[in-house]
Amino acid sequence: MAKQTDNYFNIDGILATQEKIPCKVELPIYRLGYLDSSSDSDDLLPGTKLELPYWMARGLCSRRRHIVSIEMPKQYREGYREILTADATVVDLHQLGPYFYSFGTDLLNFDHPEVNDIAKCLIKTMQTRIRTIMDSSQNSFKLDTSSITSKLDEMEKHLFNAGQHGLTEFQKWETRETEKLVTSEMVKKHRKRKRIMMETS
Amino acid sequence: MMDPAEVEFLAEKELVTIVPNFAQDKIFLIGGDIGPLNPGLPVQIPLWMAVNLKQRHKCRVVPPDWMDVEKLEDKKQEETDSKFFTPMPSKYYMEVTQILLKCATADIPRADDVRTLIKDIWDLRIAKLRSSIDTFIKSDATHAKLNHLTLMEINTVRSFLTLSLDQMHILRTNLTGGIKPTQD
Amino acid sequence: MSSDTDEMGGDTEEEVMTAAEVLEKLEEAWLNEKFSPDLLETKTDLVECMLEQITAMEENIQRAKKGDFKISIHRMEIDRIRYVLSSYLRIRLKKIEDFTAYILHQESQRKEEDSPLLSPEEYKFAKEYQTSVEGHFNSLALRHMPANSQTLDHKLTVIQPNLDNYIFLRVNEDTQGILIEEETLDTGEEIVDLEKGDQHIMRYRPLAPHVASSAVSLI
Amino acid sequence: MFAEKALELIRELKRCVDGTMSPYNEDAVRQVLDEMKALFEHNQRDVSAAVAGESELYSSVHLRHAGLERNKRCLLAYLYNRLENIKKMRWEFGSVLPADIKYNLCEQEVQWFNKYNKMLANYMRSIGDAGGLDLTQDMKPPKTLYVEVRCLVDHGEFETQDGNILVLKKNSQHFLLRSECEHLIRQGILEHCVH
Repeated sequence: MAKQTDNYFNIDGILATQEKIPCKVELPIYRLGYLDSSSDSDDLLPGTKLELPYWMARGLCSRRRHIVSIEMPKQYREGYREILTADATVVDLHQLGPYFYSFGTDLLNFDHPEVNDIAKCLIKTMQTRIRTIMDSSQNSFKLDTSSITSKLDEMEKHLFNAGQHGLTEFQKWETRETEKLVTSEMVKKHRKRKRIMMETS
Repeated sequence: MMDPAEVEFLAEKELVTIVPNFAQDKIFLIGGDIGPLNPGLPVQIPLWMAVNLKQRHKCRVVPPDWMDVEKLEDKKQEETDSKFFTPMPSKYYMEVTQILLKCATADIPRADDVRTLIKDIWDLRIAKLRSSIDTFIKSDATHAKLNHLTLMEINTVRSFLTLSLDQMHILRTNLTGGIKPTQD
Repeated sequence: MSSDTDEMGGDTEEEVMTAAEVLEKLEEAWLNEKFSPDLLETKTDLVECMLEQITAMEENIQRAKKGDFKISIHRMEIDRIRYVLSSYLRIRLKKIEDFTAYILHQESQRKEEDSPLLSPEEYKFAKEYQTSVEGHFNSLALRHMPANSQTLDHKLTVIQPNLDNYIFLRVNEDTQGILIEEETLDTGEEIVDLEKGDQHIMRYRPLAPHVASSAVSLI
Repeated sequence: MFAEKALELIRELKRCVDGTMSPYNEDAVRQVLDEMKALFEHNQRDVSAAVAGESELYSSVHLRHAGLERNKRCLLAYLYNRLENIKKMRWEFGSVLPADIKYNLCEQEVQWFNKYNKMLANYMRSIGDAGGLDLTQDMKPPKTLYVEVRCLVDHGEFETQDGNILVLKKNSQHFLLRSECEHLIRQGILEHCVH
């Protein structure tokens, strides 16, 4: 298995494969015209351009099938790749798709001339951004980190949380908080919610 | 993945020297024999047991050799001067300090200075660790040697570092063109 | 008060270990299991031996004079060992739940002479667990689906541990020629020698056999 | 678009805060199954026609097939992730679920919880030869044998390991073996007092 999100039951994996890809219909697709909301035609006719989620495009465009042809989504095209190469640290990856790396990796499954450049760009982007993610997750304990985390893609957020968790656990240990046996997190949250519900009802 | 309390649990197996104020025949523990204990005679026992005896006022703790202000000052200097991680006198230096300073402060000369020095050394090493992580990930290297890093140090960055490298590996595999089975 | 079953008898060629050595092995197995992405061979012997030691010690404590100084020390040691045992078995149970189908498949492919992956109790649990989850899918979803969708396609749904996960390790025995990176288009193959006492971070896959043989320990 | 309802189920999971359980969305599940049925029936019609010569219909067949598979993945993922959550609750709350959480499960989920409870208990009982090992205890490395605790609620009588009966009254303080009160602390009945 290549990545965690490829796991059949993985929520992020399902959401990442929902990201849209610009497609052009190559062979007529009869009686499914309603998939193109901009047209009243009963069928999807060759030449029609529409955006389809990755999972759908993948079923129609592969080595065996060319029912549609695809274009790379703009955030992976040369223009954006140049911006990322120039300075990836300032880019809002959350906005470019909350699953920038995962979706980007999925796109490499298509037979497309740009895939090699995209693959290189993904690596470079992560290499450039890792220091900021690490430092902010390690230094900004108790500070407001939302300005940083709001610009992270889902995978980076995961890394950020891992970094911050490592730090907070260590700090809890340093202050001997870990010696205290505590109520399980779920029970605590459940109590709190119940209290709020009782107070507001 | 690993709770610092678990790292401490491992550190509690370290032997420390105590001077008991009571007599006790050999104790046959599952993990090995302890003692005998004689009043006034130094003896080595596991840290977890030393803490228990100390709490019951049954012993005095002899600080480990390295828990000494002058030695720690030298160590701090060495760590500052070196680009690499220097070997620590105990692989559980942080945990042992933390535990002994809590339960046996009076037995440790200049306890406050010891605490500060250990913390300084820790901070120096963690700063080094962070910049080496950055260099490592940027370098395209696929593995690294980490001699002299202690378990507690590793543990503070464990998830972050392993998850980052896992991700880098996936991205690198993309590049070398492994065709994956589709799953949509 | 002494631990009376101080030795664990093995099969013909196995060495006889003291209880202290068994405990050490168990602790090593615990950490390896904690950090390895896949399920390691079951160490049923170690677990059972330590449980027997605990039971025997508890009986000794019952017989000891109340207020004997040693009692609390023995009890503390029992608590510590019980922690390692429970944590070890919990980690295994979690992996069994996460990778049930994969693990049961591995176990069914195992050669007669290989050590079992699961203890008999774990095997029973894995089977029941798999049946219950698939039964649940079936009753709420699969049997209400169109005819050609009613089965689970194991090729798609089996969750496998990611053996390419990175791990930290300490070398116990010099080990030469670990192929850590296969030859690819861009790079040549990469081989490292592991020297006793060194610590490394690398992918788990090429190390799996050396964890099993105790040449390296995961940390 | 295909599989919209199915995606809603997945979004619902993504929104679900740790420690909560959203109500089983029976309605959406039924709609997903209905959509699958419709896709399947259309495909059957088109496949027959395609076999009879209208091979240009295969494009639609492929597309609907992708929709079927997508719906299936989302629906099973919905069930799977809810089971994961239910399982976690077994470890955190114990063998009895709080009523408001149980209320949000469907009947089959309640049955599955009971099954899981039972197989877990059987497994734990079968460890070793001397009555088993409770894996829901010893969740943290032990520090001391005894712990000082304060009751957060009126809990009633409690029998200690050595046979004494204590009354756990709200705000009363006790000195107990860690191993015998860890569960009560985890469930928020006792609070561990550390000085």
